[in-house]
Order: sequence, then C-alpha cells, then structure tokens
Amino acid sequence: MRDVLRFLTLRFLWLLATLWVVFTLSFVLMREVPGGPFLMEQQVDPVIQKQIEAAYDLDKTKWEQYVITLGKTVRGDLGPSFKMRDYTVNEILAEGMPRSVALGTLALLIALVLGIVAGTVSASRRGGFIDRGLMLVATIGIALPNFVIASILILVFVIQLSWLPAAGWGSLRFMILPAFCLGAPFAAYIARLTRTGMLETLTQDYVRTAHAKGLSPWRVVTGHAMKGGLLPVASFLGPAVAGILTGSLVIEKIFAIPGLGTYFVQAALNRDYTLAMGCVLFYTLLVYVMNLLVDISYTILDPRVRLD
Amino acid sequence: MGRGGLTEAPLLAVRGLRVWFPSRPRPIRAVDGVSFDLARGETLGLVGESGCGKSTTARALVGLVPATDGSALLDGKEVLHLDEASLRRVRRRVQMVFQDPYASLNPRMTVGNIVGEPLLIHGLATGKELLLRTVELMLQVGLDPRFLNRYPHEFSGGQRQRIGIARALALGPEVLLLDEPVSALDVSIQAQVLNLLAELKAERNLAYLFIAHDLSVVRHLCERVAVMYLGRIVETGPSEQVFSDPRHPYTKALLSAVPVPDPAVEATRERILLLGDPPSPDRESVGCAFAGRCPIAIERCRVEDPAPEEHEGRMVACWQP
Amino acid sequence: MEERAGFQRSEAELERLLEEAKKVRGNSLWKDAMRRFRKNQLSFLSLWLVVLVSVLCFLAPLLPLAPRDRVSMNQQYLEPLHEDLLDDGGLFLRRGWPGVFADDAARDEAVTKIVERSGLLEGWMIQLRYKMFGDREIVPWMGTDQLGRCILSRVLWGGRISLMVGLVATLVSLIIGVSYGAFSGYIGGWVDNLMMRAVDAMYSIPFIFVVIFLITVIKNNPDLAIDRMVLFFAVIGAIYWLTMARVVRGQVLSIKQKEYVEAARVLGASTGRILFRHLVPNVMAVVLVYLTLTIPRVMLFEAFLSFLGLGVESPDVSWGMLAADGLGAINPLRVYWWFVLFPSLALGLTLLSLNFLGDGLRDALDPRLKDV
Amino acid sequence: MRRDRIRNAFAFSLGAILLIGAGIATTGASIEPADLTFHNATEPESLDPAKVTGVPEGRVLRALFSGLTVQAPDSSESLPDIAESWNISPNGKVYTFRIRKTARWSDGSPCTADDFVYSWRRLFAPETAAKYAYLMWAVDGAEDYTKGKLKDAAKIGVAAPDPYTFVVKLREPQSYFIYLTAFYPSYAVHRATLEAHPKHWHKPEFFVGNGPFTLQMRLIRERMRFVKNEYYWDAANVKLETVDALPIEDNGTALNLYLTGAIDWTTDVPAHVVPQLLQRDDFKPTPRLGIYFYRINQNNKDPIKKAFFGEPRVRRALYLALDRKAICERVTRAGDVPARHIVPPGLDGYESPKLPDYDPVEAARLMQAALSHLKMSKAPTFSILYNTQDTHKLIAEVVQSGWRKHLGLDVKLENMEWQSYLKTESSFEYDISRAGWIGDYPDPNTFLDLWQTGNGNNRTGWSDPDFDRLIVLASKEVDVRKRLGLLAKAEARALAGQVVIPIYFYVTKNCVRPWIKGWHANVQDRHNLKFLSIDKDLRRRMIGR
Repeated sequence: MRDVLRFLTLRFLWLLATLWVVFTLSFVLMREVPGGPFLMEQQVDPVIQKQIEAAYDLDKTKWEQYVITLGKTVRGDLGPSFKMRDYTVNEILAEGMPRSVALGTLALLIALVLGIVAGTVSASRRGGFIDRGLMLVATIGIALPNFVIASILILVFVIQLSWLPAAGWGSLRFMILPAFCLGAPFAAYIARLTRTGMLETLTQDYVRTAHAKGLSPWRVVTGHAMKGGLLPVASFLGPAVAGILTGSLVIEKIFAIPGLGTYFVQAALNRDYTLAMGCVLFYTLLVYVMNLLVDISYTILDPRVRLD
Repeated sequence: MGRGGLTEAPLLAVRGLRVWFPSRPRPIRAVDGVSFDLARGETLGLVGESGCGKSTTARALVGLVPATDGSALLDGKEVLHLDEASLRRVRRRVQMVFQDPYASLNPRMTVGNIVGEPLLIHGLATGKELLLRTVELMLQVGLDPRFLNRYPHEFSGGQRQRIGIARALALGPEVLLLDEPVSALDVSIQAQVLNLLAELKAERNLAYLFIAHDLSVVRHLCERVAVMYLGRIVETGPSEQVFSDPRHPYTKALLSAVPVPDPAVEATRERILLLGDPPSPDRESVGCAFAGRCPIAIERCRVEDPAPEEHEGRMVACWQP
Repeated sequence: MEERAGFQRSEAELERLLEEAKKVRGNSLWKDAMRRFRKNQLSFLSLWLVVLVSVLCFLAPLLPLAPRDRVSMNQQYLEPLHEDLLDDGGLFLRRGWPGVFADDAARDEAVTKIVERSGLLEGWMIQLRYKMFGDREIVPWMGTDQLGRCILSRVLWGGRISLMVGLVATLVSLIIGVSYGAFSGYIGGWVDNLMMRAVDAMYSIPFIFVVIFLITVIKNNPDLAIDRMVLFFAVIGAIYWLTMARVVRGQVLSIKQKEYVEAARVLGASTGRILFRHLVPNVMAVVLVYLTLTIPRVMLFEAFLSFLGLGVESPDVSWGMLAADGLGAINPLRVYWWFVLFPSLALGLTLLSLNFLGDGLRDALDPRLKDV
Repeated sequence: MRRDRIRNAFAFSLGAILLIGAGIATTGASIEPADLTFHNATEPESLDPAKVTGVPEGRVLRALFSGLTVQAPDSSESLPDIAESWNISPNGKVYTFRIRKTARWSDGSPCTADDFVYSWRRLFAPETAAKYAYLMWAVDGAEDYTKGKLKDAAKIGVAAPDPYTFVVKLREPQSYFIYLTAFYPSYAVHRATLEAHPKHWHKPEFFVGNGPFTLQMRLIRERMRFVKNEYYWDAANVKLETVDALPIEDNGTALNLYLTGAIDWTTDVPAHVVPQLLQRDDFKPTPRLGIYFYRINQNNKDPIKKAFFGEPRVRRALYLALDRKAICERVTRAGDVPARHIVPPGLDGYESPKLPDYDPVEAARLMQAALSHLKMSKAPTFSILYNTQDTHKLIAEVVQSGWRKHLGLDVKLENMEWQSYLKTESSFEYDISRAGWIGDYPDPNTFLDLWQTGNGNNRTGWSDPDFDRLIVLASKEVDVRKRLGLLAKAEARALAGQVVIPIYFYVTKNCVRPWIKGWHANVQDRHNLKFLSIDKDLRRRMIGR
C-alpha cells in the first residue's frame, strides 16, 4: 500500500511538472504566433483596440501576462474566453465535456465491440475469406480520411435512406453517425490489435490444452485466449480514450456537434489564448490520467508487471 | 598447483570489492567484500550458485556495473572507478567472454565485423590490415576465415563462442574474464571450447578468471578455485585441495551435489542437503550469511561475521573450518 | 600481437584466405526476411502497387497530361467519359497542351515559362515531355473539376506531393525519433525519465499551434527562403517523431541488456558507436514496420491540414487537398462523385497497400514481433 | 485467486463506466421543434450589443432587443420601434425621439429614455471598449469620451428631459444617422440587470431585453432558443412563439439540415450546389450591399514591387485582365454582379461612375507600357493572399490563370488562416489580397470613407488628397442630392486611381421555406424575426405538420 501511495504521489508531482512545462511552452508559442484575438477585418479605431486589449490584460508585457495567467490557472480559473466573450473557459469546457464524453463513450463502445468481435472472428478464421475480408474493411477504415467516410455515410444513411438526422445534437439518433465516424479508425486499429494478440495466445500451450480438454472453440476463444489476447488492446486504449473523448474537429464540423474537439483547433486559429490554453491543459491532464490508468490496469491484467 | 601464489606480485589484485544495487528499503548486496588475486598465466575458478554474485564480480571488473567500494589493481594500477579514457586503456588488457553465444553477438553484423570491431574501436588497424588481422584471429580460434562475411545465426553454438573468444583476444589482453563460457553449449562442444581456451592460455600466457557453476569444468581447468556464497568468497585455495578436502560447510555442500562418474562411489558417498532458501540479498548484514542453512552453525555464526583466515594453504571464512 | 607461434601464417597466406572469404556471402537477417516477404503474396502485391503508384506519380511531368492548373471555363464539372470530353479525341490524346496559342512560337514561349516556374528536375522532365509528345495530352477521362481542370492530371501530380510529404516527413521523424529514442533508452536513468516526460509534454501541445507558428514565423523571415513544401515536411516530421522516439526507446530498452551490447561496452566502444552500430540496426526492423504505418498517418495528417486550408498551395495539389476540396461536391442535390472518388481511391489504395506492406514486413522481419 | 477477483472487478467497472457513459449519451432528450429554426453560422461572440460586430450576432440581437427604429423588412425605410416618432432639427444636428409609453422590458419594467441615455453612454465609455462605438461618433462628445479626452459622461450629446423623450445632439449632420438607430450598437440594455449580474446578465436565467423575443435557452454552439416576449410593445403582432438559432459553421451541413427538413432557413449555401438550388423556388439570391475585391499593396516593403504596384497602369492592367463575368457566371454562379465600381448598386439616388469592362488586349498593352516606363524587363513574381475558403481559392485560381495567360505574370497563391491573413494584410506584408466589405448602413459613405488617407481599413497605401477632401465635404453636406454628387465624384477619383480591383457585388444566399411569410430579401440581408409568421395551412399541406 505504501508503494502504491508513493507511486501515485510521484506521478502526481510529474503531472504538475508536465502541466507547467506544457503551460509555458504553449504560452510562448501562442504569443509568438502572428495575429491576436481582437484583430478584425474591419479595423477598429486604435484607441478602442487598446481598450479591448487592456480589458483582457493584453496590454501588459508578456512576462506580466505569463505571471497573471499562471497565477489564475493555478487557482483553477482559466479566465474568460476571448472569442465567446459571454463565457469563461471553465464554463465552455464544462458544457462541452458531457457532450464529448457521451459521444466519445458511444464511439468507444462501437470501436470496442466492432474491433474485438472482428478481431476475434478474424483470428479464429485465420487465413480464410472472412479473415481477409474483415481485415480489408478494417484497413480501409484506417486508410481513408474521416471526412470522406463521413460524407459517404451522410449520403447513404441521411440522404438516400433518411434513417438518421443529418447533423445536430439531441437524442441518441444524432450520435450514431458521428460516433461511428469517430470510432471507425479506432475500431479498425483495435481489430488488428485483437487479431494479433489472439493469434499469439491461440498458439500457446494453455490454449491448446483447453482445446485438448474438449472445450468448444467458442469457449476456448472467449474463456482463455481473450484474456491474454486483449493486453495490447489495453495499452492502446489509454491514448485512444484521450483521443476519442476530445473528439475531432472534422467530425464535429460536418455533424455540427458542440463538443470539445472543435475548440482544440478553432481556439488556436482564433487566437483565443485562454480557451486554447484550457484545451491544452485539459488534454494533458486527460492523456496523463489515461496513461496512469493503463499502467495500473496492466498490473491487474498481467501479474508479471509491477508498478514502478 | 598453479604457478601463482600469494607470494608473487599478482597481475590482478581485487580487494574488498563491493557492488550494491540501490533498492528499497535496503540495497541489494550483489557483491559484498570480495578479495582475490590472479597471477599472470593463472586460471582462477569462481564458483557458486546462480545469483551469488560471480558474474557481477566480473562485470564490475570491466566497468559494466559500477563498483560501490573496494579496489582492483592491475599491475598495481587501479582499474575500478575510472574515467572513460583510462578505462579504455584498461580494456585493452582485460577482456571478457560472455555466457550466451547466441545473445553476445550482434545479429546484424558479419563475423568479420564482430571480430574486427575491437581493433577498429581502439584504432589498431583499418582497411586491409584490419581484414588481415581478422582473418588471423579467426584462424587462431579455429574458425574458417572464409566465413568472414557470414552472420552469427549461420554458425553453431560452439563456433559462435569461438567468435566471442576471437573478439576478446583481438586487443591482446592479459586477463580474460570467462563468464560461464561453455554452460550454454552441448557437452560434446564444451570440451572443444575448453581445449581451445587451454591452448590459448598456454600460448599467450593469459590469466583467466573462470566463472562457472559446473564444478567438474573448474576442476579440469583451474589451478585455483574460489567459492562464492551470497556476494562473498567463503573459501579460496588450490583446486585439488578444495575439491578433495573442502573446509567450508558451503563448499562441502556444493561438492556433495556433484555427481561422481564412478557409480560405486556415487551410490555410497555422503550428500549434504541444504535446508531452507538462501536469505534474500538485501538482508541485514549480521552474522555469517550461510548461518541460516549451515548444518554446523553455532551461536557465534549468527552474531559475528567470520573473516577469511588461512587454513592449510587456503583462505576459509568460517568459525569452525 | 607479438605471439603468433603455431598460428602464425604468412601475409600471403592470409591474403589468399581473405580473397576466398570475399567469395562467400553471408545471409543477413535482411536477406532471410526478404525471402519470407516474397512468400507473402498480398504484401508483395502491395509493394508493387506502391512502387507502381510512386513511379507513375514521379513521372507525372513526363506523361502527356493536361496541365494540372489550367483553368478551362468551358469544361467545368464534366463527369468521367462525358461526351464533351470524348469529342476531343476519344479516350486518347487530344491536342492543345499547354493551352491554345496563335502559333508554335507562342507555344514554345509558354512552355519555356512553365519550365522556368518548375523545379530543376521537373522542368527538365516537362521539356522532355514537350519533345516527345508535342502539344498532345491525354483526354481528362476521369472528368474535370469545377474550374475545368483535368482530374487525372491532378491526381497524378497530387500523388507526387502526397507521397513526397509522406516519405520525407517520415524520414525527418525517423531521424529525430530514432536518435532521440535510442539515446534516451540507452542512457536510461533520470536522463531517460526526463527525456520521456518531455515527449509526454510535447504530446499535449496542440500541433496546430506548432504548424501555424512554424509556417508563419519561417515565412515571415525571407532570409530563410524556405519553400513551403520543405517547411511542411519539417513540421510534420517534427510532430510525428514523438511516437517514433517512444517506439525506438522501448525497443532499445529491451535490447540494451543484451550481451552483445555489453560486449561492445567491454571493448570500449563509444556511446555513439553502440547507439548507431549495435542498437539502431537492431531496432530497424521495428522502425521499418512503424515507418510503413507512419507514412499513411502523415499523409492523412496532410489531408487534415488541407481540410483546414493549411495544406499545399496552388498550382501544387495533393491527394488530401483534392479530397478535401471535393468534400462540398458530395451533397444531396448533386453528387460530383468523381471529385472525391479518384483522389480518395488513390489515397486509400496507397495507404491500404502501405498497411499491408507494413504487416508483411513485420511478419517477415520478425515473426514474433507484435504490433507496434 | 485474489488477483483474478480484482481483474474481474476491473473489467466490470470498465464495463460499468462505458454503460453509464452510454446512459448519459442516450438521455439527451430532443426538445420540441420551434416554430422556426434557422442557421446562424456561428456561436455569437456575445449578447452584449456594445461588444459585437458580426452578422450572426445581429440576427440574434435583433430578436432580443429593439432599437429606437427598425428597418422595414422590404425596403431601407426606417419604421418606428421603441420610438413611436422622431423629428430632426432643420440643421440636421438634433434628433428628438418620442419613446413609446407601452415599451417594456421582458421583466415587465418600463423601457424609458433613461435606458437609452445609460446605454449610449455605456457604449462610448472607454472601459466598455465597444468596437462599433466609432460608428456613432457623430454624437456630440462621443469620440472625445471614448478616447478619454472628455471625462464627464454627462457632456455627451444624449439627454432624457423626460422618461419618454430622448434627445441626441450631433456634432455635425449625418444623413444616415437614423439608420444607425436601428443598428444593434445603439440598442438599450437593462441597467438593473447589468448592475446586479455584471458577469452573467447575458445568461438565460438573468437575461432581460426589450425585443420581440427573449432568451429561453442557450447551449454553447448547440442552440439558442427564443420565446416571444409577452411584454413587447408590439407583442400582438409577433406571430412566432418559439425560434431556434443553430450555430452551424459548415454551409454544407446547414444545407443538409435544410434539405432534410431539420431547419427552415439557411443563411448561406455552398457554391457547388448553386445551379441546382437556383431551380428551386425557395432559393432566390438578391443583390446585397457588399463587394468582393482585391486590395493592391502600394506600400510594399520590396522596392521593386512597390514601384510596380505604385504604377497606376499596372493596377489598371490587372483590373482589365480579370474576367469578372467568368467568375460570377462560372465560379460563384449565384447571380453575383460583376463589379466595375466600388459602391454596390441599389442605394436610392446614387449612381456610381464605372470603369471600362474586361479587356485583356488593352490590359496587355498597358502592362507593356508600364513595364517599359518602369524600365523593368519583366514583372516581379507576386502572390495573391486569401484566407482559407473554397470560393476564395477558386477565384484566386481563376485570377491567377487569367493574369498568367493575358499578362504573362508569374502569380503565386498564398492561403492563410483568418488571423494570420488579417495580420499579414494590416501590416502590409502582402502583394495582392482578397477582401470583402459589407455596408454597415445603406449609404455610399460606408464603402467610400475607408479609402481616406490613414483610415485603418484602407490597407492599400493608396492616398489621394482630392478624394479625402471630397469625402469630408460630403460628410458636412446637408442636401442629399449634393452630398451624393460629392460622393460620386470621390468614387470616380478612387476608380481613376484604381485603389482596388473590384470583382463582384455580393448577393444574398438564403434558402427559406415557402410557408414562412413576411420574409423579404433586402440589400442589407437583415431579417427581423418580428415580421415573420408561419402559414400553417401551407406547412401542413407540404409536410403534414
């Protein structure tokens, strides 16, 4: 127990250090990029421009801004958004998060179910047509840009068949297509990982023994091979979950989804310094926590691995 | 009896070598105060159970692991705790042959490159000269030099170990640390490699530190033998004496486990079975390390650590040798 | 060595043996792998497909294609094999490259201008093309886009950029990632820890900042005179080396304990030598496999940048840009399917092949190797 | 065994988390559709009329607030709104508005002249930092107050002698001032709410407005729902009960939604589908008060380019060799009007002078002449800067191809994301840059005063004292016809100097359901929700709802 506590404390300290480094790097990078949050096509009188900048501390030196922002951030206040000025970054992230989590969970569910089933079936029919077919589909999922996949799906399921709404947010129906598009590349990846992992374990002695004991192939696969075969999937899930939960600009744009994915890119393009910083820190935290969970889950899934 | 002995100035004198690995809550004492001498042209066998610190001793001597404490003098010059440049000079005189001939050769390099690499590193030969020297080295260890451009996986285990030996010889060392050089080989091959080692030693007046857990091999090749238990040397002496009349209870136990070729003797000889597990290497250092498993341990053994003392020409670390 | 004793041979003898040795070639692990690879039909086929596509794209300036950026307002939105196109010369060659001119002298001048605008090799290829095919060009049987430009030509020219971005950026990521990862893994200890935390931190920095930053900063500095394409390679490479560094580090960690690495240390090999002579060649198998998987990602990333409008600039085209531009062409009212289909097909097929190629390489290089 | 248990527990909790997530995912119940749902391009920057400048913000603010006046749905006429009547002093400097006694805020409190005094002073206050404050600087003392030269807000020319009289004093007459009273910067905000909730007054739970609708729900980037404001003075004539504004960034997505029936009004469409849409009854592009043009940088940092673009014949040649008609007919295809002048057509009483039409031969001749005059053997290579957007890119490609073909120029394209583009343009680091300008008010001045020397929106380096003088003269002229004459003269100067390369005048691109009544195309593309109604019979007949 002491070990676990020590491990967690150490990781927490690393997290703080990482967050600080990320904060500093992003801060410098953001302020160095040309343009600013309040530059407009229709030029504003310089006096007013200065007043706006003053209202957001942008008139101070960069060093002062750094200290002020860092201080606020440490206190958990990410400041007001520069482009959605009625909201603070905390509010924006808090409102976007449940949507991204909902969509991401569905996407993850789709990715896991499709991926593991396809991978397992494929592994148990190694070399056959089903295997090749499934792997081909999986690889296509990786090989096409998601905006192409999305527009094809819209054409078929929305325009031709009228089964699903074209875009927007609301009930589960709205989520099916975007969740599928979001999950598809991950599903394809998981399928391939599962297949490899399963093939590896299927040839191992204890699985052969299970076969010899007369267990049905289905029992062998689900009961024995699966446990070992899913290890690579577990390690992939860490970054994948972080990626899937933060969504994707492309998907959100095509399906008009008010999730977090757009902010990651749009805030940068808009020079919305505070929102961009909020996204960066949020993402860092998410990636970090996910990797931590993966490390912990590894020790549970595989007795040979120890926390270190 | 070897030519060596404590009277002559030894080629390599190791004193109080310690290698501790940091660990929690206490460090692991892999090597804990090892001292021995190695004379020019002598073979010293270092035996003991696996995990007793034999290999670590050798690895510390060539700087693969940092020594925590102690000294090792080569011709009177310190070889431990050195900077890179001085270490390089030492390396030309002390070389090592590894245990696993399958893992000790880079699979992506040709044999010629492997054998010639030391010469290249130390700038002793380049170009054509390098190749010629490589051919020569291969001949010396009994390898067909025509296979210069082949890769390790195309050779048998015995041949690979010859490659490893050729590589170690390339720099013309005076001391070879042989880390169980034959234990990974088939018995039939072992003899060939051992013979090669014996020939090389005779020709080049090499000193060997021969690490083994197989006592029969040691008996064959070594003039002297040192028995290690849990990071310490418990008994050192001329190999005939140690084998015929072991003094330390651990040596006795170790020897009793070796099968004897004569079935009659084998059937009747006394066997000492060690009870219990060896204590963990991060134990508190109180008393004799062997005390827990020693059949003749007395109270003193548990409180006081015996220092090696001379008994009839050997050093034995025991309160009742 | 002073003592040669019984082993001593004459120089001549040694040289003779050396000559003989030259005749015996070893089978490196690569050779073995290639043999296994050839047995894998799908991967082998993929390899040929990738080679074929690459060669075709590379030769695009030499082929009698319509100019990729020639706007023809009277041939907008023509679907593949549209009769207006076929009128011009069936499926084959028609005249009029690189445009309509009063006389040959004007045409020569126009070609010279095109050559001047192009790079050295490209210009030379275009000249050669003019000599070989004159003003003939292939009918745009893949259809034309909203400005009447030939999609076939754009797809082939686009492949040049896409493949080049994929390849060069991946190489950049390879060089940085392998050096960084190998060093970090080999040195170990707190240095390794710090270097890997740095990678973690860099993972969280939004690439988009990096992209905008580099593009604008370098662009605004005329002294650097760096081409946008080169910049592009550098940017993408600089982003993708992170994963490469991790993969390599993991591998190095597992092989640095091998005895041959220790042997090299005992021999006194320098860190650099151990890294690049002993460690790196032994992680190359994994790296190569990872490489075939990175190229597709880089190409998709380029497509994503094109989607954001940060991609290549006209007259250059890339598959990602073509697909992204064609996106609006898929709509409920009228589907200009050929806008998206052909670039996507080219991109998809190439990436598919690269994936299979990677699988095949992995199986061939090390049958025990797991997914990277 | 224990490990096994932990493993199972772990798998179980993972599954549970997924299921809970899926649960959250499915509970988002869809809400009843509103009477009218429209596509509003993007999430409004703010609901504070003093802070915003954008078109999407305008659509929302016109629903939530009311001005002193409102623009008629089908003309540029000003109709009474909060002010039931107004009169202008003979010298054109004093406006007196009679505030309606029935005007109320959405919390029931009366809306009075004091609210306007408060709001206008707030608009001009330096700490408000209102980007559009300058539009109203004609108000006496306003500019000085904003710039900090005047400290006393009471000295600004706004007053409320009684709760129902609002008096505005201008420092000089401004013929289009009345239009500004229908524009959102001049809207009144509710002082009590602002003071009680300075940071949250724009949230639905606190929001108080005086417009025909009030804010019921606002989900960031998802939906804004307006419900009819029962306290609105003209509530009896507001026909819609609920209206939804969806911030959809992608036009293609909006079109999909429109075509599948999810929204009733889309405000822009992708260029690809325009020919198909034109065949429908619900898509009727109409001229809009806006121009698409290319800026030419005459302040180029490169001396060769500066000389090149500084030569009027070069600029004229570039203009002449640009086939505007082809762009309108082949690229934008929505009936945009090729532009041969700067001020868009459709402003009452104003006739623009015109440049010659597309003439590549004359263009080539001029370019030759210019080059030999400049003693250049060859024109420098330059680039067209544009911000990332399909249409901009296509147009730039066409222009590039035309200039290459007719003038033999080596033209590069340079695409930048919005902020970099703005920065590059405003710091004069471009050669040629694409631009657009939408009129703030229906008057030629909004298209002309920006070319004055030193105007921040000029950004071309073009400067002409005669032009500057004409603009100033016009601004002081009270007589409408004389004023327009002066402006036309000014435009002629600008055209003669080829300050920019006009390309085309915008058209509006709305798709509106046939059952939405009261929707009229207009040059400013402003549509007040208050005038809209639903023909339910027609809707039932068409979609059965």
